[in-house]
Amino acid sequence: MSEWLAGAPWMMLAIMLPLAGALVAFLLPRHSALVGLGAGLLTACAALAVMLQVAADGRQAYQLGGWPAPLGIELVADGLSVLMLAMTAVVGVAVSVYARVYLADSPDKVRRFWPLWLFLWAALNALFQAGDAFNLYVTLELMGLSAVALVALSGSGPALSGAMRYLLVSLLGSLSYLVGVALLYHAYGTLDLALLSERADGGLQLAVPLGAMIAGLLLKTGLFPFHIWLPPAHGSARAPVSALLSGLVVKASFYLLLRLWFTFTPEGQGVPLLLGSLGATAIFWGSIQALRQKRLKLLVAYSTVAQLGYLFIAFPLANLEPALAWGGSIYLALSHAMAKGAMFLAAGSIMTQGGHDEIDELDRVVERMPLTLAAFALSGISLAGLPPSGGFVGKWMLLQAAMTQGSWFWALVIIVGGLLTATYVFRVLGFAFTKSPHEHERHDVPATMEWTALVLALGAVLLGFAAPWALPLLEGVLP
Amino acid sequence: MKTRDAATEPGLAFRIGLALLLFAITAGLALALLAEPVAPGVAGQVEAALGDSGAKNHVTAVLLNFRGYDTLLELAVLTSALVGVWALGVAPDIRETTPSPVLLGMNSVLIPLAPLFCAYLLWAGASRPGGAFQAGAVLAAAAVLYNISCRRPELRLPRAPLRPGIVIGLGVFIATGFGVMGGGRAFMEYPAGLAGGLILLIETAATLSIALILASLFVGGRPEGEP
Amino acid sequence: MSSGLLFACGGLGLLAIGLWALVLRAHLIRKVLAVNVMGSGAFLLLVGAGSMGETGVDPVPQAMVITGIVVAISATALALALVLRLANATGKPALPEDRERDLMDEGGR
Amino acid sequence: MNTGQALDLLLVLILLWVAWAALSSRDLFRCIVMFIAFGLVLSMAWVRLGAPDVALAEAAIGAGLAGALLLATWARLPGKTEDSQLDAEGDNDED
Repeated sequence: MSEWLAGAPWMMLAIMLPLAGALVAFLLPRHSALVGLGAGLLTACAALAVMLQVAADGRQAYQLGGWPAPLGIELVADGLSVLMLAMTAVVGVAVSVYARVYLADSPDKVRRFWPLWLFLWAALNALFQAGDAFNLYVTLELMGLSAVALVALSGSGPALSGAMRYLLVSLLGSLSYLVGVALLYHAYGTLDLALLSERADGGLQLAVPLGAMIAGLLLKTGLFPFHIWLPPAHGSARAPVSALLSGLVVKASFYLLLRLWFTFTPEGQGVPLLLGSLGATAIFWGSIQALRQKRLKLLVAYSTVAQLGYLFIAFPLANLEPALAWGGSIYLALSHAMAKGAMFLAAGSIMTQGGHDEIDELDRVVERMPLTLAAFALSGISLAGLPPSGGFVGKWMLLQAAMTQGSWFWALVIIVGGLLTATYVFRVLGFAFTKSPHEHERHDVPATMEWTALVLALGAVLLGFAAPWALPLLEGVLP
Repeated sequence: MKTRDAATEPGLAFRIGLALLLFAITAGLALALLAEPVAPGVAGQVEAALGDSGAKNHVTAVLLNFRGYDTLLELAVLTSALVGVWALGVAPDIRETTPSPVLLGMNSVLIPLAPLFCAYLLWAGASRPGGAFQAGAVLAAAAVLYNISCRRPELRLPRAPLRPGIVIGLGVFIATGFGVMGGGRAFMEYPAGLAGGLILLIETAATLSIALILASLFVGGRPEGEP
Repeated sequence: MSSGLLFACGGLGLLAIGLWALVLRAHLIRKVLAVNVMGSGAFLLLVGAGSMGETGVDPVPQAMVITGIVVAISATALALALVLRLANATGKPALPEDRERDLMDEGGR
Repeated sequence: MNTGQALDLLLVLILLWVAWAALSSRDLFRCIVMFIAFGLVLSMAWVRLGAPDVALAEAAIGAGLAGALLLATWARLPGKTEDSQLDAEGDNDED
């Protein structure tokens, strides 16, 4: 098995397969769905192969063009990379299957969706395996442009303005990152992250570029108060696109932030405390805004703002309990990707069925779409952090990290945030069980759409059981 | 002059705050820029490996060989932008206007010269300043001028080979990357003797795609009749 | 003062000017111009700072900037296409929150 | 300070001034023209930095094509008068 695995350069294939797929899907517009689905499945296989390689033999590197760093560019995959690759593969396949059916009624949109989504997939896989600071900039831009184009795909006024704002924010974030890269190369003479990690020795020469890069990535991740662009963009895109954006794209910039943090291990408690406080504010602000929304997709989008806040709680806790804090944060990112993906897909099914997504007009949707509602409820369970879901594992680890060092404030934030999450999830469920006084049009929803969302949501719940296998992958990655 | 609505414009306090913030950011960046010591870059390594790269121009060697993967992804960025622009809809109407005689006269000289200049840049790129991106841009500029001067729909960009032409740059890049594998070579590891020829092949295909993509971006949307 | 440092400082100035305009201007074409000026600032910083250390020119920052220029034109083209669609859909080339603001567009003649 | 450095300083100052003009003129058409000029000054800066490859790319893409794109978009914006047209770039009087 491991010989067969070692025989092919899976890391490179996980990037080149979707890229080639995007080209073919663009070249053959009439067969783009078939090409896209095929390339997506192959990509997912390559990503899982990288995961098995890393699980068996530890960190992997691949020299592109045969030039070693710092002259050339190396691909690097460690435990953190492969968890992200696997997350992308699982959510990506589910969204691909869903999108094939969801977009089937508008052949125009199908033709445009697949090349863009495959470009995005290639960018994500390239980002998770990049070992070079400037190469990361290029992957960030490829990811940003294809994501923006996907948002604009819906063509509505709100989607266009959401896409435009998203594009400006995304470009500003990448530029801030690029300024950091320029200063790092100036000071240390290399772009290779591993070499930078050896050479960087603190002081202004490290602090300033790192600050610029982190600020840019916070903007792209949408941490409070940089979240303004997020709900309009995620809420106005087509459902599969929203699932990709909320599930994967914001995780990619968060991943890069963690990668930089682990590479340079900055000292001091001020910045971690600031990030943690912003995270706590995001949890409350996002949850309260989610509670106030009238439209289902906007509620789910604000829920993303809140859940992203959780990922940053790890920063102030990691000083004393790095394994628990970082592990919890990463596990939350994984389970949020699946749960939020499923939730947006379920919301898309509800919208297809009723032609609208007004929450208080859900009109006993439970009778017509029990599977979709089950998917919504299950992903809600994972978001709220109830056992045995992946969200539970992540929050429990963060909670443990907070309790063992007696940080009651952070523990309280985690618990109250979970309660707020449960409240907005139940608000939706409540209206799904009540009859609305108004009549609504009704459309049939293909079973594939309902089942895909349900399977993904089940995955988010069952992810809790995978923790004993997944978490050891992070050994040696965490500082 | 439009009348300014004081309520919607950012106020003086906001501007002062922004100015202070920008000053702080710039000062911070400047401090990092001035800090010592400064490490040498990888110029020395580029120089040492130049002989094996298949290009005499250092920048071309970095772009097409040492860091060719960056360039490959950059072509993907360019292509994805075009796919994104096409996804927004059909090209906006261009108003029928008569271009000025000056422009037409200029174009009759410039447009025939552009392919020549493009070929020179492409060929020169191996040893002197130039290369695929500059050459592609020159060709695209000619197409743009052509587009401006004859604005009748049937005279716009050629239609049939548009899609293949757009993907050929990235396609050849990826195909060459896979093609050289074997004999223990990595993706994009060009065999020493063949590197120069392969780089020229990649650059030629890239020039064509870059020109077509840039010109199509100028059109601002999907040409009518493209699915 | 080496010319590398001088141009790098110029790049910092461009970054500041661009960010100022990006925040304050409402017209989306102006915002796109601002991002492009910021991008040029970052590129100048990259090459300027890269040629401060030793004698001779480092080709790696130059290659990065050529990559960056192509990325910038891609982003600009997508942004401008979006501006046009948005202006056609809503009547104004501005984001919804800026629609009431002074767009400073007087037609040009 | 020798002649080369004086030239560099002058170039940086012009660059900053042109950038400011491109971002603050009340006339959008003028802004775009200034932005094209900015690209040309910048390509001179690349030459001074010993980066002729970048200078070529900047002049062709950064100034030329970006400028053409900007002018085309500007001309296609809704609410433009008939005489504000695309090929104003060929023979315009800069206000």
